Amino acid sequence: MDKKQSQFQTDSNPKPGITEPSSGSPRHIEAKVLANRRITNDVYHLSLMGEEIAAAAGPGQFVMVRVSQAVDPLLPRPFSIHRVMGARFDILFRVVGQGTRILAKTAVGETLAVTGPLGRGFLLAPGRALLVAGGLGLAPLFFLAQDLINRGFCRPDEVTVLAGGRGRADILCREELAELGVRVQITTEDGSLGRPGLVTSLVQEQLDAASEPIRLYSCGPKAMLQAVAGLAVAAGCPCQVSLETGMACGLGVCLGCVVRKADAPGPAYLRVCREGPVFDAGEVFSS
Amino acid sequence: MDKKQSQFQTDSNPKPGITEPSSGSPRHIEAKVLANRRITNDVYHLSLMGEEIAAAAGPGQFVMVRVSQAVDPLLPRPFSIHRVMGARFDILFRVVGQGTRILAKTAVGETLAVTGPLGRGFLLAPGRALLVAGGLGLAPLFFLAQDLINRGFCRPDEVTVLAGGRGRADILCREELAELGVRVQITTEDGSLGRPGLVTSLVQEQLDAASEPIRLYSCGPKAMLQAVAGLAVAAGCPCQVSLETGMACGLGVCLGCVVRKADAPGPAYLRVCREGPVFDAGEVFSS
Amino acid sequence: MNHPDLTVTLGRLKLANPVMTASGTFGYGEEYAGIIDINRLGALVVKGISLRPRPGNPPPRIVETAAGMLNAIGLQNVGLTAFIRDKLPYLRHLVPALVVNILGETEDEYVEMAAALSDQEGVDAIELNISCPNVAAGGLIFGADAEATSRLTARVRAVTKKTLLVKLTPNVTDITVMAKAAADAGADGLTVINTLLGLAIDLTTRRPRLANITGGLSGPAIKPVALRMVWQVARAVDVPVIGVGGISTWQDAVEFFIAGATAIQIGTANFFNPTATMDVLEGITAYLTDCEVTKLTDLIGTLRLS
Amino acid sequence: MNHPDLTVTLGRLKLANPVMTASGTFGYGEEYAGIIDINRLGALVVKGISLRPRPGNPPPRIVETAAGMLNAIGLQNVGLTAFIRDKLPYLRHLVPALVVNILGETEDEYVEMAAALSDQEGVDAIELNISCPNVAAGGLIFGADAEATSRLTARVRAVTKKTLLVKLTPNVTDITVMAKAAADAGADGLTVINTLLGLAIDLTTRRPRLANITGGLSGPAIKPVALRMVWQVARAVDVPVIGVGGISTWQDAVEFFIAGATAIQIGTANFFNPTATMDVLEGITAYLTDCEVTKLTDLIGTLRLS
Ligand SMILES: Cc1cc2nc3c(=O)[nH]c(=O)nc-3n(C[C@H](O)[C@H](O)[C@H](O)COP(=O)(O)OP(=O)(O)OC[C@H]3O[C@@H](n4cnc5c(N)ncnc54)[C@H](O)[C@@H]3O)c2cc1C
Ligand SMILES: Cc1cc2nc3c(=O)[nH]c(=O)nc-3n(C[C@H](O)[C@H](O)[C@H](O)COP(=O)(O)OP(=O)(O)OC[C@H]3O[C@@H](n4cnc5c(N)ncnc54)[C@H](O)[C@@H]3O)c2cc1C
Ligand SMILES: Cc1cc2nc3c(=O)[nH]c(=O)nc-3n(C[C@H](O)[C@H](O)[C@H](O)COP(=O)(O)O)c2cc1C
Ligand SMILES: Cc1cc2nc3c(=O)[nH]c(=O)nc-3n(C[C@H](O)[C@H](O)[C@H](O)COP(=O)(O)O)c2cc1C
Ligand code: FES
Ligand code: FES
Repeated sequence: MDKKQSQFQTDSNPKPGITEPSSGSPRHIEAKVLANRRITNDVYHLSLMGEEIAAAAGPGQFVMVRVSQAVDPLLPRPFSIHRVMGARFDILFRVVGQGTRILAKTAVGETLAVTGPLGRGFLLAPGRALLVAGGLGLAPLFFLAQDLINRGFCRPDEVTVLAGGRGRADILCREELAELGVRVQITTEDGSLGRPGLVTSLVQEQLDAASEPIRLYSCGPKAMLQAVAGLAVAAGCPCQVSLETGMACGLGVCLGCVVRKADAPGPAYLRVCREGPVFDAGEVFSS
Repeated sequence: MDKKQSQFQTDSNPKPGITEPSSGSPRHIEAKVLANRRITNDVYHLSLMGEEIAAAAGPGQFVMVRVSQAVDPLLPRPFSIHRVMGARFDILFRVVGQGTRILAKTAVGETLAVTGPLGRGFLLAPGRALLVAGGLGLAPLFFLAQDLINRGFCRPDEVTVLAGGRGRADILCREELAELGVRVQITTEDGSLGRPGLVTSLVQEQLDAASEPIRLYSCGPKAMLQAVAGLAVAAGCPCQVSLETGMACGLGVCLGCVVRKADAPGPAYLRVCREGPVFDAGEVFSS
Repeated sequence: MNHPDLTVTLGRLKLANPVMTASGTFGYGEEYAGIIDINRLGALVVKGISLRPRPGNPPPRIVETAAGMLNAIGLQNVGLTAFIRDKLPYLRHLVPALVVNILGETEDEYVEMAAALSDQEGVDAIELNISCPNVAAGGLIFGADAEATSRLTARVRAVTKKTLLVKLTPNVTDITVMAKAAADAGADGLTVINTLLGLAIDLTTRRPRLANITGGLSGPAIKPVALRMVWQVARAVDVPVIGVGGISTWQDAVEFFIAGATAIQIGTANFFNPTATMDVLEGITAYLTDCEVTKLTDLIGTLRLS
Repeated sequence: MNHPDLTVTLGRLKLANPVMTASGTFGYGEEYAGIIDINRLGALVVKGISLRPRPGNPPPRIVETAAGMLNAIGLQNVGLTAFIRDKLPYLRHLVPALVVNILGETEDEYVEMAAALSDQEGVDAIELNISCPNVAAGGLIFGADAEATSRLTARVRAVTKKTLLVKLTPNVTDITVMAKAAADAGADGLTVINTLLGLAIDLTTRRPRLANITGGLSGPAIKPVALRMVWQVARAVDVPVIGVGGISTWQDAVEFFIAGATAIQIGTANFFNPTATMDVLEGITAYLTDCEVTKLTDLIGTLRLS
């Protein structure tokens, strides 16, 4: 943990630089709801006003959102930052339980208590980028694609987004990605859009076809991340993965969100909210 | 308790008859919100759809409303039935805490879990009626005035409503009362509407001026009820009062809502949700 | 799959299903008659009865807390004689098993009540409340003392052939000690748990918010504590355990079965969801059907630890 | 009225105000630096330290419950040596009093840690955690045994002149027995309470939702129990009591003062409201001003019982 922190000197630079993931000092604000739109059957696009958070946020970072003032549900919910526009920042969320059900009912003009930006985001680096998204994993990867281009790490045609989902409704942000000009390939398990099957088959193809080294950035279900990491390692490509675990504080103090550190001699744990949520695949998946 | 129940045979007749307060078997329904309108700074008028409840409700009875599906706040909130129109029933509520704050945000089209009608309402009787309301106490008394007239107990001019409040905003339903054609007199503590002072001064005047016996029906803060009851006793007039206490079940099972029975030899308690909320003044205020 | 078999057995008493009401939260059943079909319950546990009528504590008697409530009713009840005379005739003809919860101020009172109830047709089980935190004399003292629990249980056992349940208090260091004491002394089942002792204060008056000062905490807030104790007790004794404490959904109930409960009681949830018992019953049925568990008893105590 | 006097005294330690953080819920303070001005706290209690570094329990370590949460962190910490070397230099220069929470697997370990911390400048108090439910060896066993509590407190007392706080577990029949044992053995103050032992089960896997099986229940759900215990302990001992358990608003804090707490700790509330400590501090100040109470100490233990 300490080693990792010093390696990246994360706390001194609140903006993602050439090689550093974002990790500034988080803020706690009352953020006004600017929009809360249902974009698919169970996914919502929420826009919040919050200059302090928007200005400091980097791709892969997240916010903790308290969904109501009641103490049931008690804990705030973590959501990846999906995009920032000036003083505004957006998240995409799927309604899966009590908290997201309440969030879906939040009206424009209400305020939500939000803490962020939190965690270590993606480490941006120049060169060809392969962004592998499972379902809502696209939320932070869209932000990443945008930043890779806007900050001059990649030309649009150097960024390939592979988006997988169960069905057509799971493939989000297609228009926004098209506007960015990045290459997009889609798989769905039911074949309702793009190629039928799992996104990992596309990953293998991309790796096979690559003539130059390629960087992988991935966000999605754990099984998918593990598979992607395995393919990347086999191909000798660097791979970052963004993990999800249950969180209480999001700030690194409760030690509740840990994952086992891979290949450590004894048991050792990394906080997903602090050392992550984005990890180098090798930190969390043993090879 | 047992004595009282047998005296009125309450459970056998779900509709208020000539001399019986309402007390049918309550229903538990998911009631659709038809309207939820702010009528003063902190008072809302909520209309709910619920034929089972509307059809059985009598003036003075109440409903328990669960304000959210979360368990904070845990307990449903009691509100007097303010009026019924066909399959619809209304309540008036003031925002005073967490539960009513949530209720105020409930949107048209949502459903609320409601149990009712509950408790023993007013005992309707023919002859001159003096309805004494403090603040929101007017909510059930409006229903009572309507029923006294519609069921032929009183001519409109036999019903006098005395409405007291702190200021002009506390005097509710003026138009509705005017439509009923009943006599209305108003007091406000700050003198912003009607006569300055407390509603009890008007009660005394009415009692003094009465040539025939007059029945009092009162709902409002406890201190007011006690004062009204005292005046009624002194004048030899029957007086019913509607009480409020904290409630958990509203159904008579938790024994949490009790008030001390007046003039009993030892301590004895009456359930406000079951033996009340409307009591003969002598049952709960010692003389 | 066919409808799963929901029957469970407490001593010699067979219940059609494991859903019971918790004492003091369901009156004498009648109150819920228009809202649910009470005959679908597995068992009905009535409000605690004492030998003599009790007026109960002065108000305020209840306070809402975060996901819970405190109560200090003080066992207001009509007394044993009036119960047998006025309430039992109605209760006797209901389908659910009838459990009478009793609380004495002395051992002798418990024994006297149990003996009197033993003669009563329609009483299926006696639940000894040795854990009520709101009665000055009796109550808690028995439940926090293993020897007293043992002696009391044995004495009551000696006077009744009815199914005998002992209801334990959570306000102890090690509930398994009390559980073993009661089981060894002849209890047919253990009800786990009664309320946790709590306090709330009114800032304006600087007085306790309950006239009785302290009260018993119930509701969803205490569920994790109740579930832990049910699990501990179920591992420690051979008699069936009835889980109670914060159960308000079928998911809660299933957690208790997995932890080792043979049946469950629903208390505070009746207040905020009067159809809670039926919702839980239907949910359990659907869950078993979905998981292709043909008998509820196959679910009991199946917590996987490794 | 002037700004009310919020100072309180624990042993020889004077705090600028009574708002403390609860161990394990505020890290080492730094984490909150951008969110609140931690120098406005009365005291900062750091995450429990053990003699040797501990990796902690495997995940999952936390579960949300109704108005509460269960945790079984397993005391993940860097160990005493690294704490003194890496954390203390930063902590030492903060304005709030610094309380170091320690947990040993044996009496000797507690004593060794207390002795080592006694030499450290900047450490204002030691809080003995004799109540952690999540560590197999040590922990709970001390806290549920009056004699062990007494002996441990006395031995630690003998090696340190720092303010000595003993943190009690609620998982006992009578907390006042443990409180008296600790106070009589030389504790300068008692922290009341640690978490209640609880369990949660995953229906899909039929496994406990915590890898450690059981965990400690904290948050608003437990407030009534904590408040009751603070009231009981404050009446039973002469040393100051620090109230903790479910405090998330200034109203909660004021209830604890009225019940007899000299100071309060905020734990789980930091997670769902990172500004909770400051909100409580401001609320207490406003309340005292409104009630025209010039000194916080005039509020302490003012519960009216008649
Ligand atoms: C760093 C991070 C970033 C995230 N970003 C996003 C995002 O951008 N968009 C989004 O929709 N969600 C995101 N999540 C997941 C999101 O936090 C959960 O879906 C949300 O907390 C669920 O809250 P709830 O109250 O609706 O569901 P709950 O009632 O808490 O849970 C409902 C069901 O979902 C499961 N669940 C809850 N949390 C998680 C989780 N973290 N992972 C997997 N299953 C879970 C529960 O086990 C349960 O079965 C993120 C999580 C983390 C840790
Ligand atoms: C039979 C009955 C009929 C009622 N009818 C109406 C009605 O028609 N319209 C209406 O607005 N309200 C009515 N009430 C009162 C209403 O139930 C409460 O205002 C409501 O429960 C408050 O909920 P809350 O969560 O907003 O406030 P809480 O957070 O529960 O309480 C906020 C503040 O209000 C106080 N409070 C809570 N309940 C009561 C009460 N019953 N009496 C006095 N003070 C209380 C609390 O002590 C606290 O100070 C009635 C109550 C009863 C018992
Ligand atoms: C208002 C109220 C009254 C109660 N009365 C009794 C009683 O008379 N006898 C008894 O053994 N338990 C009594 N209890 C305890 C419940 O039966 C149950 O054990 C406890 O409330 C925990 O379950 P719950 O969280 O589902 O309510 C009472 C509980 C409440 C809330
Ligand atoms: C995640 C977490 C970690 C904790 N770690 C410790 C600890 O290391 N030492 C300790 O004495 N108490 C620990 N506690 C207990 C708290 O300090 C506090 O006593 C308890 O949570 C009750 O207060 P609360 O309801 O305000 O959280 C921890 C609590 C939580 C929630
Ligand atoms: S969520 Fe608390 S340490 Fe990560
Ligand atoms: S509210 Fe439960 S008995 Fe009246």
